[in-house]
Amino acid sequence: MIDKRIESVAAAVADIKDGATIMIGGFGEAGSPIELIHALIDQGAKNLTVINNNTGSGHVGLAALIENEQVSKMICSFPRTANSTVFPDLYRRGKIELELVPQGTLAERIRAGGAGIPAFYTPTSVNTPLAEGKESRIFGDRTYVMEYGLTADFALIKAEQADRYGNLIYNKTARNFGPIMCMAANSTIVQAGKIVEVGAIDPETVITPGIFVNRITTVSDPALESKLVKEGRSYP
Amino acid sequence: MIDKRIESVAAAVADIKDGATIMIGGFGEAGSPIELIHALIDQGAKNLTVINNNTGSGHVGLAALIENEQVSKMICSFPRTANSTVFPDLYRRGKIELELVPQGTLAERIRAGGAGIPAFYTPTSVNTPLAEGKESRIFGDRTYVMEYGLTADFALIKAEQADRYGNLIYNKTARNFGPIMCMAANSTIVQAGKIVEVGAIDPETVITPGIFVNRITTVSDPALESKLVKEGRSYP
Amino acid sequence: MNTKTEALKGWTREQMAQRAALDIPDGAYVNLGIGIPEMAAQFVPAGREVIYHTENGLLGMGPPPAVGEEITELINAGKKSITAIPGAAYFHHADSFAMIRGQHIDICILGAMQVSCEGDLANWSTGAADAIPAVGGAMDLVAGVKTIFVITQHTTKHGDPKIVKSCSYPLTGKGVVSRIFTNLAVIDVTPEGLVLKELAPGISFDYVQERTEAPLILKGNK
Amino acid sequence: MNTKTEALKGWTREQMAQRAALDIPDGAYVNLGIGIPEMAAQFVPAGREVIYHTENGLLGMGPPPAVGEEITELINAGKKSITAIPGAAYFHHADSFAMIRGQHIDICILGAMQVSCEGDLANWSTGAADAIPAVGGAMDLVAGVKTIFVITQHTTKHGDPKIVKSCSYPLTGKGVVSRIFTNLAVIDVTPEGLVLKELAPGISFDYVQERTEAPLILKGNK
Repeated sequence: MIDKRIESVAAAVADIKDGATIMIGGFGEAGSPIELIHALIDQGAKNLTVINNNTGSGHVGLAALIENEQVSKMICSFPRTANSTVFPDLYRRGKIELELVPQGTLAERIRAGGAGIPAFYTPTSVNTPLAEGKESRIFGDRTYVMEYGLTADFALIKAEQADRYGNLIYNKTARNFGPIMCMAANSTIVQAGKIVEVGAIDPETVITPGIFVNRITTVSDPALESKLVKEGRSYP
Repeated sequence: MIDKRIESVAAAVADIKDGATIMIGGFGEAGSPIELIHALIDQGAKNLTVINNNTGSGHVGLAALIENEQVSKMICSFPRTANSTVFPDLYRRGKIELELVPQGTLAERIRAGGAGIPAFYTPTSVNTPLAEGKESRIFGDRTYVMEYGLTADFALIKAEQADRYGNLIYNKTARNFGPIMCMAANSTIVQAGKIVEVGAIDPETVITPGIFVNRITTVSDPALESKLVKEGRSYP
Repeated sequence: MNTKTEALKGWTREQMAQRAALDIPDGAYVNLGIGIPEMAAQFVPAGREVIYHTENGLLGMGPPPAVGEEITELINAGKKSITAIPGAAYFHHADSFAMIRGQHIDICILGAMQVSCEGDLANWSTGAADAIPAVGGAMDLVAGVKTIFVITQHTTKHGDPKIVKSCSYPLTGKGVVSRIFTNLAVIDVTPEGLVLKELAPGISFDYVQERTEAPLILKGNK
Repeated sequence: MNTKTEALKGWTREQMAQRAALDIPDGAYVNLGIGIPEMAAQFVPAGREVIYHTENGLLGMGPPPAVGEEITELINAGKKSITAIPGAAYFHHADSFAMIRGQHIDICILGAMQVSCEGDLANWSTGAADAIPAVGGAMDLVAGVKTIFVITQHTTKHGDPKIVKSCSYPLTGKGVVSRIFTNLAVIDVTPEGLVLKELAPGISFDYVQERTEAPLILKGNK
């Protein structure tokens, strides 16, 4: 029987090892799997490479994981946002590495990784500092740079609903990086607001088919990052 | 006001010119826009390059378009199927060109075309005759071939429902090439079973966002290719 | 070489499919080719839950529908009417082949014209001058799916070996097959060569070797 | 060079957004950057229907919600609460940037640190040694969207020209900007150079030219 349900966020992240590459879903607060991230802080794996669009806010969620010095490298498009001080501080002190990737290139690299495409060409970043050191090539009358697919050992994803097969649906703009990260990670770990019976999600409306998901755990009332930040909360 | 509705299939295909490249949705009968294809036969444009997974069945739909000698080149993965005699006959007589592409490479090339990716690398077809003459390259410990994105002047697509913005949903496995062809064509022409009010399709369940669609026409009771073939029908 | 009736020796088509089905583990995501491979779905042992992928855009393919209940737009890669199980998902062709190319499908079972002792597979074209070439998704499947099984009669209708030293037909993929189920035997493709894993009832090692162009290694004997 | 108060001459921020909005045609698919650009949505002339794209996965972005009706997981690229109009569609990031890179979005309006007379845009980094580099979707937008407009104050807070011969800041894209809306003027980037298209009320050509590093061509004068 296929049953990807796991009893807790702690159990779901238990086998993440030091040095792992982890894709973390979310764009800002929307879609951020904050309970899974906090479980990873409790778990303590170090020297992680994290792929996320941002670097978190305040002192909770992704920012707290970074502040706890578990992350040695960030791959992201926008490492500073409102209330984001943790990453900038560590970066200025040379304590964390940054690979800056344009947002669309980041998304396409993740999709490529999940789709078995090792590399592709894109017009994004041509003639800018972010194309420096990259192979470029002309197709037609335009120059493109070559970018590599990205994969990860784990993905931490927040979904609205899941079934035991791992089929997922998301909530509004919380979908963002979720579907492509599920494809690109070796083990995809999902915190879902609700786990429903197999068959409850219409096959026409499934966004992430279960094949891309390995573990599902229920977090029925996830914390809101913005609320925690406003309250000045920190984790742990 | 955005209103992509067109009064008839004839009006929808009226401006397709000789020499155009046309993506035609469908995998076998499922998703085949048979009324739009028949309108294109009535319209008469010649010397077309057609991109479809197959070459049609019997003497209706895509097979009839080919039989009418409007197609000079097919780009497809599987040009022979049950009841497919038109293409094989013309091909053996040297009357039509064939670019044979593995099915997944065909799909990925279409998606790449729609996504602004001029070329990508894939492991498919390496060490086979279909890789001959293609650039190959090693990434990690594996060899890949370079494949180019595909775009088209027009796409002819069958959908289940549409709204005036062009948002689409499909029916079951009739979805197949529709969403990616809508992305890759300069003008996407859709025959929809039903045109619904804007807002009637849940934003979470839209499969093709309207931005990828240019014209929509209603065909509420589309012909079934398999039925026409069984009855020995031909078009025109 | 041999007569046509020889093909009837050993396992029947159903038994070949049944034997292959034994090697599909619980929880596997599986893509089945047209012909004998697709029959394997009927024989998966009780208690195992297997999810079938059809490359035209469905995960969770169910058995064929009852006569009269076919839905024209619910078909498989062989363009036959199918059903969808509860918990199924539809997706477009690029996503479907992302599953394949991205190594998300666990097992694919395919037919073969020829398999070489190094696991090369030829199953899409005889290379004949007047043939209409047609490849479909075969090359994508062998390049992307984690494990490739082949089910095939041991010899051609004319009695010629289909398991060969080197394929004479155009390849579908190089070094891709890991296990071969024929009417006579189950054979593993290993770095040492073809290892005979199992014989059909009443079939001897020598009988199989005579009908196999490449040398077979007897299990436990190497 | 000039005093800070000069920035208040000519059009206000709202008027700049309003002026830019006049150039958004009916039926356009539009992506608006953070700051003054996003204000343009309020000023699109009546009778035009425009669809707004936000790169974090929504086509059909509506106005901000009423206070207290914010939905945490419905935000725009600037991470502010938004609404979705009837007829909207959600999609994932790769699909969203396929819309951008695949040239499906008609117009993008962005802010600028510098724009060159050849349409080069710098709007993501000062290149300062201690700056935390952050690019977001800016490079994708300028590489992919059919038409790029810029809205910016004509000069920096210190009165330095932002419309320059050559950008000193790291580029976002080369030769990408087609029209510039400032507090002083509307300027087109053409193969012949920067063409002054329109002046804010009470502003003279010479006044604008003095505050522009690159030469301006007076419309009808070339």
